[in-house]
Amino acid sequence: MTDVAVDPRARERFPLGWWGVAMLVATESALFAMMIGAYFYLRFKNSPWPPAGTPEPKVVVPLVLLGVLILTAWPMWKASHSSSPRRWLLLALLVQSGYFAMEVGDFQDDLHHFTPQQHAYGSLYYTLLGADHGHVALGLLLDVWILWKLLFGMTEYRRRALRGIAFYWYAVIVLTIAVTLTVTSPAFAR
Amino acid sequence: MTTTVADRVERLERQWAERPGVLGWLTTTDHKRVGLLYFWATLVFFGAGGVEALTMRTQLIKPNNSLVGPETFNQLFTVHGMTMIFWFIIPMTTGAFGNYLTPLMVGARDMAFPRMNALSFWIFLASGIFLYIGLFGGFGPDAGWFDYTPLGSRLYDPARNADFYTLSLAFNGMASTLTSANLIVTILKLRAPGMSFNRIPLFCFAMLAASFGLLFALPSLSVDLLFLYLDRNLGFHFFDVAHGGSNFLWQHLFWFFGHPEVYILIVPAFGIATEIIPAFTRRKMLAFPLVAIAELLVVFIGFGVWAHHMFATGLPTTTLVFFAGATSMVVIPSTIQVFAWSMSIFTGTPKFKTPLLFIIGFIVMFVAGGLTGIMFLAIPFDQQMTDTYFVVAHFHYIIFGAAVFPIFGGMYYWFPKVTGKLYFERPGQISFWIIFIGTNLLFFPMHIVGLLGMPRRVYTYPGGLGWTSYNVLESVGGYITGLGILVLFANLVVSYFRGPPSGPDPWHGPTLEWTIPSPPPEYNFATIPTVTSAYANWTDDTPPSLELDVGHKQHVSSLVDGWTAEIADMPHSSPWPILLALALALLFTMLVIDRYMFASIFAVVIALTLLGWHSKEPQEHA
Amino acid sequence: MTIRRLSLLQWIGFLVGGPVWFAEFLAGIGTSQAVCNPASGRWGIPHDAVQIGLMSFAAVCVLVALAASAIVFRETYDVEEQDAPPVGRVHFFAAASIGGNVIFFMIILLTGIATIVDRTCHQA
Amino acid sequence: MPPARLLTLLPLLLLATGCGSEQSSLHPESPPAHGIATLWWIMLGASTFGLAVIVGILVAAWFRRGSHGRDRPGTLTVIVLGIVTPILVLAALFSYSDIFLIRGTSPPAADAATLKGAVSVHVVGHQFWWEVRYRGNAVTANEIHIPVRTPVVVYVHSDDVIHSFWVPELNRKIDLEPDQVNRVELYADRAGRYRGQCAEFCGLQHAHMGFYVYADPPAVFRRWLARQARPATAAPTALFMSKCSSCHAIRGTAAAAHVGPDLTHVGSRTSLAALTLPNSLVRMEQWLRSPQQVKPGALMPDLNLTTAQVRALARYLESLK
Repeated sequence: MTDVAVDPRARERFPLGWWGVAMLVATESALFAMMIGAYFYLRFKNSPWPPAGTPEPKVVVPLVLLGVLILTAWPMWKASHSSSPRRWLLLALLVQSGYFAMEVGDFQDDLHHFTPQQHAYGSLYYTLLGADHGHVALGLLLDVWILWKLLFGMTEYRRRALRGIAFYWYAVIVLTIAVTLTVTSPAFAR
Repeated sequence: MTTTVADRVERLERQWAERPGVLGWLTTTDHKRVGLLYFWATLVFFGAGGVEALTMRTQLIKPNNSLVGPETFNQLFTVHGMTMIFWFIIPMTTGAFGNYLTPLMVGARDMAFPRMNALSFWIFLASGIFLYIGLFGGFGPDAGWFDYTPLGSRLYDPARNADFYTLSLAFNGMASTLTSANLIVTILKLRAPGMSFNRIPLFCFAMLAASFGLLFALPSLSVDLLFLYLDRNLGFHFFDVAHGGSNFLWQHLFWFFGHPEVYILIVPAFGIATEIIPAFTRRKMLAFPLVAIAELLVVFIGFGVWAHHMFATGLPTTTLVFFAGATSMVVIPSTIQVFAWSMSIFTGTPKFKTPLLFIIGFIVMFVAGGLTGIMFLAIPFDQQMTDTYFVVAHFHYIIFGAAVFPIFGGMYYWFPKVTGKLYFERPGQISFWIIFIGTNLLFFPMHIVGLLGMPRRVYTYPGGLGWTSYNVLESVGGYITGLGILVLFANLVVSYFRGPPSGPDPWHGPTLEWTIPSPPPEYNFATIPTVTSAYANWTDDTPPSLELDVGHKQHVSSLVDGWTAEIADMPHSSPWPILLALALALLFTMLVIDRYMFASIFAVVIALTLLGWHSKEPQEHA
Repeated sequence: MTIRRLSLLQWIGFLVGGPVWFAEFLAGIGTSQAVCNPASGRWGIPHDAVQIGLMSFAAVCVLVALAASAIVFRETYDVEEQDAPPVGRVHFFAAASIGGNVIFFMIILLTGIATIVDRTCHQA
Repeated sequence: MPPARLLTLLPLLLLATGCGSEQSSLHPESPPAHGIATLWWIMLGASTFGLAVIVGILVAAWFRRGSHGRDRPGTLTVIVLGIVTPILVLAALFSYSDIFLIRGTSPPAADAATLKGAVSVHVVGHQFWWEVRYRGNAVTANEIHIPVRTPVVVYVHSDDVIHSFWVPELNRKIDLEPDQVNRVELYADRAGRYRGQCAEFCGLQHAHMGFYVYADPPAVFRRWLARQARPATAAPTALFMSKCSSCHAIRGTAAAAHVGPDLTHVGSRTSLAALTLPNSLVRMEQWLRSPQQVKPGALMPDLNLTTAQVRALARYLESLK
């Protein structure tokens, strides 16, 4: 076995898995950028926005929930940097699932008032939120998976996976900020 | 502890050996095997696209011809376009050439994510089969490769044709995304020690550019396809003017992907040219930094020209000039490279072997097609000539002349490396001349019929408008081109069985792949080289190199300057990629016949497959 | 100049021009589309004023990046393309960035002038 | 035969002499088309020169292939010919075409003031034919008449998919969008017949969606317009009412549907089915017998008429001059 000294001049030390997640995040961000672009493009063409008969988007609840989600970045960071990540991960998971449950409830509640089949506004509103919630759900699954893995102790592989998952969550938070501000924008500027 | 070279190699052979037989190919994660799988699969699709093209040329050989009806013809030109772009050129350049050569050139033992690499191939293959099942089932996409709404919407395309369009492209897009992510991380992180950014071979810069292009352009297409699928099957209104939607939205989203796509098609060809030219002119590329940045800039600025496909849609001039301006300046990176190539040949010591002939043919065709491309920055001229055969001529000069010629040249150039045999030179040169004459006879008259007013995508045309004779020439040129391609592959096949052994380095090529045996062993490099130049095979100094001979070890370098950052464990062959691709194929099949219940079941299957995929950790493989 | 400072300047030269151009490009299109579409047209956005602002800001940024890469290029003039990092890499990026920034500057200039000179929202 | 009728034959005589019978962007017959054609010839010249330079370098390389001399310098050539020169040329081309030339090819402003008195035509695209409406109630299909040497604004719009309105000899093309009404100016230097065709792929019969633009002397144009505005000369037969009236209109009668072309003066037109067939009694019979054989995929169904019915209908329709 030949042991190779890591070169001290190599300052950037992210593991390959982290770079893989970075690629995913890059392409997903482009995906959301396109949807948000489509949202404002159609808004340029339609007034009133939302169309007559469609309720204004809720503002307070989504923004509060958004704040809660942003806070979960802290336990995720702790989990990916501490030697005993399970506690932190569990905390994050609980809050995130709470957020997810509330949002899904909201989503279904909206569907009672207007549907994506009525107007392009609805189509965009539900597609944007649906895509975002989908990414949150994926994050939750990743949390559960790594938590389950960690029950059998910590390995180098799992430490890297944890870093990747934490990074994914930071990205999800940023995307959620963008999406939430987009769908609530009609309330700020008519 | 000290080990002799012999038993170190012997140990590597043992540790990196692939499973024997078919099972080995189905579960392989070796980038060379995956590359070869890509190569053969894309050739099949190339053949299909070629047959479609020749059928269309035969239909158009005389006015009011009735060989195929409009229904067939529309499917033919749509599927021809989709096949050549998404199932031939992209997978051939990034999938086959990129996969096989990139790790060899940066001094890596595999791609950064070997299993993901295999996955991307199986997804690609499944998506192609999916599309052709649609075509042979009579549901081939038939609204053009850019499938404008409302023609592609449920009202005007009531059958499943457009569903096969959306789903097959979305499916195929996954494969391209995975490959490009893999290539990016490989080039950024798996370089040999000492390979700082200014020492990356230009081919890898091209791969980097193409991969970043795909990574950021494909999402736009995916969103577009998602919107269209929802519109068609769930009654959404993204593209429905009556309900606040817009057909311009489809066009913007499509071309935001579609134009970078065109540059993504040719940039790898630039990369191949920048490898072949030094090898056959015995000189380093002129203006190395400018050529490198040019390859990146072509794709980057390519993101700013999309609406030059929409100059005739009646958008305001104040918007369109942005795209016209970017279109004018996106030419500069190409002119830089054209003069760098031709001046390198001029100031070097050229040996006009077959690969270099194809590159010269490529330069001529690319300049011709590029010059007609420049004309489209003139909005009034574009509005006159768009959607005519003039455009067809332009982009075939670019896509066949500029993208496919270097692919052929690359096949000849790397044939000895992949097979260990030499191809036969004389038939190679003959194949070049037949293809060169054929393509020009095929595509040049299209300029003229375009100027004479012949629109594209017509399944027939009236006589008496002065179009007939040119169409005859085009069809004849088409047959000649087909013949030339047959000669080319016949030559390669015969050479594979009868060719003399080539040895590791028949051309004295500049880059790392020529420092190892041909065909390369599974582990590529017995010892990881330390490089001091982008032309590593030409630097005669023998710097200390790295011995990684226990387990599946891989050198990971720092992002910019290529210092050793860590030694990573690489996974070995795995059955999960092909299983996952299969599950995805079933999922998409359920979507196209809208059985959403079954679709969700297969989604669960996919999740379970992923669990299995990650049940074993790389360390445990060794 | 220290290699650290050179490296910093080199990254400014390499990384500023492109994103600034693309941002200006998207903002310019967004503005003209906002002004020329039925609903958003009523927001009363002053088209030419915004475009002039965008163009001049972007042009200045790109010129700064161009200057940075030019300085680095002169400082490392005698370095060879293939020399060892960091100085070899710094020289490489500086040479490349000069070309890139010139192109970005030209795009910003041409598109900005044209969009201001043209009749706002006139159908092409 | 009244002199007016003779004058309407003038375009056909011009056709006989060959001019204006094509669809070629290289035979411009209007100022904007001339501007574009001139630009084309300029760009062609410059491009030929550019291509010649590259080919010259490569040919020279072939001739000096024997001579050894590794790594001769050439970077300066790359910078001068590869960056400086093209930037100057392209900036010039961009400014000339997209700031100046475009003013001639883009339509006049939309506001009515500039259009007062100007002739305007509304063209609606359908799969796979052109509906042409004039001020007043003149409606026709697949042929547009304009007064010669007079600017005419054409308002284009689509009722179904995207089409593209293109008369290469008179002006650039413009798309027919469901989203918005677009405009293009038609102006003809010389009286004559100009061929146009749908340029945006629009479905099965995209290939057979042509039309003619007739540039007539103003007097002839006015007479033509007046006659087209009149109601039909003959009341529809019962056969027509039962077989055709669910889709086609004949103004001044009970047949008022607007699915297919308005047939009020179909007999006066020179072509059938958007330039698929020349208009004559025989061709009309052929078309009525089996539209789906003549133009497969057209929205006009096979009506399974008896030979007698076909002959009767054709004779009636041809009588609608």
